[in-house]
Amino acid sequence: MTPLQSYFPLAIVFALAGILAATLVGLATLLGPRRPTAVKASPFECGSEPIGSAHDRFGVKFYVIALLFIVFDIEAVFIYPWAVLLHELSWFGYATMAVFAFTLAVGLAYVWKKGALDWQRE
Amino acid sequence: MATEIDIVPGITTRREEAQGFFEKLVSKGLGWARKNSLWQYPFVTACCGMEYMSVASARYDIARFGAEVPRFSPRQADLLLVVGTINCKQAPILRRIYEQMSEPKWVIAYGVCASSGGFYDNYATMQGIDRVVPVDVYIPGCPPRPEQVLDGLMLLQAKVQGQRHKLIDRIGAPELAQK
Amino acid sequence: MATDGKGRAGHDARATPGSYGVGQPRHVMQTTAPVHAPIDPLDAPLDTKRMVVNLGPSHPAMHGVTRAVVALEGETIRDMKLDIGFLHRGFEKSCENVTWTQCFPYTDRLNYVSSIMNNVGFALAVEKLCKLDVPDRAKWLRVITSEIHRICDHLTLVGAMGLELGAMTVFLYAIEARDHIWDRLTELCGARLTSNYVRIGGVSRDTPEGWIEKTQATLARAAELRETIDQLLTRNRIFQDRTRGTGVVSRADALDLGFTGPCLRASGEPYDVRKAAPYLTYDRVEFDVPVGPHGDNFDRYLMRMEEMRQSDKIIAQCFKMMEPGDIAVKDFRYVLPPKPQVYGTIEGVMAHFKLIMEGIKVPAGEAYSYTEAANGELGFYAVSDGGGRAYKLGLRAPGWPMLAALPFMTKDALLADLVPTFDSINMIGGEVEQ
Amino acid sequence: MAKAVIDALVARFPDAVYEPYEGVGGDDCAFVVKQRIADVCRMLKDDPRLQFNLAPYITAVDYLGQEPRFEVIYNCYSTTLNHRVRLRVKVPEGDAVLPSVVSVWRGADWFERYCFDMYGIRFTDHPDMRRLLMYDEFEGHPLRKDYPLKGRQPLVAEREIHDIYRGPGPADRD
Repeated sequence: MTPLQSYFPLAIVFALAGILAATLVGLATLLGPRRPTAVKASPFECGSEPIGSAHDRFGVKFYVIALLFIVFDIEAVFIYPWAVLLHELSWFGYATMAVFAFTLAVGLAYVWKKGALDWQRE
Repeated sequence: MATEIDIVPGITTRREEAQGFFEKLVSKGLGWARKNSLWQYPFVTACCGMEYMSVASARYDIARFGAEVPRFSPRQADLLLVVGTINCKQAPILRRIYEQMSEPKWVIAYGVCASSGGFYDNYATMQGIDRVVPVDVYIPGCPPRPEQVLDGLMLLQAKVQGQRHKLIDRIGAPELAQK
Repeated sequence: MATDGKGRAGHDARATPGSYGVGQPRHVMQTTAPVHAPIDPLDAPLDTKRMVVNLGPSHPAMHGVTRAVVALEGETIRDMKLDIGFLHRGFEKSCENVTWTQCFPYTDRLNYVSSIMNNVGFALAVEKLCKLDVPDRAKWLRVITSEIHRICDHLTLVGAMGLELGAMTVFLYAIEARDHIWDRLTELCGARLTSNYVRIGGVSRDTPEGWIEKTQATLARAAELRETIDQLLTRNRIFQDRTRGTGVVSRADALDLGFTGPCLRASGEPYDVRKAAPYLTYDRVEFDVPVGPHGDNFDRYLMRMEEMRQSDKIIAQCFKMMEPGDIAVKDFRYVLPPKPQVYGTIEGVMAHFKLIMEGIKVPAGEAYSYTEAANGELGFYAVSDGGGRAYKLGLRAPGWPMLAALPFMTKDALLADLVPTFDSINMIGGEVEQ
Repeated sequence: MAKAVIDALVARFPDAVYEPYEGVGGDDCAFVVKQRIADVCRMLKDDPRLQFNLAPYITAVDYLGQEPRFEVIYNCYSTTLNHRVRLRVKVPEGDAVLPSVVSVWRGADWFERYCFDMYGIRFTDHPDMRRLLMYDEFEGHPLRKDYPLKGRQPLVAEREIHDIYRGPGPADRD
């Protein structure tokens, strides 16, 4: 029972899920009649003429928040495997993670003081 | 924008016109599947909306016929349920939403005002939505009792079951006009 | 100079119907953020273009008949322009072309959630013109059915408010309670929703036997369901966060904007037409009027819940104090004679014929009658030229000034707060757009 | 019951407020000259003896055949002193324009737009004098007595309807 074979049931599950998803989406696209018209392609704005366009400039604060999220999310991802092996790594592992966490904490402090987190600026 | 009334719903022909045995089988199967999952776009405007609330709620449950979830986007709905009075200012809105619904689509005129303008025969009200959209089932009543609505829905299901559903049903894509 | 009714088919379909005036000065949407005083360039907020969103007529949150063109900055609403008229059914013009009694079905469909209240308001206006007093039992029946319909109206509002904030169960409870009540009204008036129960000079039908006991049982069941809704919603954290402190209207603003009814009382002004100018038999029943301190959406919701309890109290007293008697005034210039008289006597036939063919001869004059409908002060301004048809029937819809105040209430609010605010003023398309 | 209100108004504006009378059912009514309605309403709201703080219900009536033809009605109410008054303003068809009272009560905004939309009575210095209910492509004012009841002006090209009784024909021929 090589280590790989023990994962065989998992492969079956993924295969079945894939097939099921493919059939559902496939049947829908295959069987659905197509009558494309210009009006059908225009955006749906509750029945009125669409006004304004979706590609407008919006507040930069959304972009900043997205950036911060990615940085700290990656940090969380790194902590998971570290937490699993913490027992073997013992104090040396703890010290390295502390340094890693500290550098990010400095970044957070800077962002916080700079005011990028508070939402209502003016 | 199609100004002339030439928009004909995708499925109109009767099942008998399906030629081969295989096509008849497909029509029956697809008809059964589409009949039992008619997701409605509730185009609610007036008093019939209160009756629609009762029809969609626990007591006169519309979910027993597969029309459980109201879809508030015409892209995901296949039944346009026009509930209430449509006045002249609402007509272009109704027309546009009907055109933006994806095929296959059917229309129910729910209540007398949607079917024929009701007793509002005046300058403001459009005398029935069949002047702008092709209607499949008219439900009389002002407002119709929930039993009437369920009967109307069953009529539509019988109609859908009796229509010819083709397997691959494509009509050439005119240039998708970039606005 | 009358423009004939010929439609102009070839008009430009691209013109957005109804929102931007043709030829009139346009109310230009403010689409760029106001320029700030020059501060440290690094900190100056970048000039963001506002996103103009179309909360169109066919939208579940806008009850299908209002179009709000909203200018958004991120999530906050900076400017809103309301565009209504998508359910304008020509109520006044229709009522001017039918006899007085035939106006009742039109008044049913004004505030179609509590239709008897419109009937009572209209009947009181015409009776004020005719200087007609209604027998006692008819007054009691009018008060009972009005209060029952007030409960239906508040149940619908609470259900819809819960549904649109995500509480599906509350909606199902409210609609079930309302269905039970509608069964009783079907036995009394013949229709679930559009009752057409009141006539000029009285009511159309007396209570079927056993109706009162059944109604008391139904109202007890509805009260039980209402207490369940109360437990589910009133102390619900999400509901409180969404409604407390949003759509705030101060007392002075509410008066200046023309608020009446539960929304005005939620802002602290104890004005209730049933107490200020008691009509029918409201002076013989005792009930109290809830008044809220903050004037936000949560207070408006609490007003409705409390008013349902008061209506229960009123109906209980009415059932006790109502004695048997005739339900319409005995004057055949206003009320149809009973069938045996119509077939039996010549006067009956003449009275019946004239009433049906020409309508009630309301003496010439103009009168304004005001009653406390579920949403506020419902006023009917009736003008008669002595003929059998109304010369003018103006309607003061209680929801009208509140809808006009929506842009004021949601200024600088979040887009998500627009939903509970729009719900709590309970805009009913039928009465606002007549 | 609000005789004092009318007397106060007549005393304050002897030329503007004329013919006070007691309406049906005890309402107190008076006629007001078209140009002075805004000042009268301002006094109604600000005068401590009157305190008409609730926004009034404004409507219009088309007395076709009478001269002046239109009449604008202001039903005002005071919640603190609990009295009502009805002011009627005669407006000729020639220049159907009168000052707006939006500066006094913000709630009067839509009522005035309704009067313009339905009767064609304009209000000066009104923030947004546009049609309220009808669509902008609508010509004419529907609630005028000389506008046909069935004068439909459809926005969308309507389909031919084969009426069972009247046979095929244009959609709005009746």
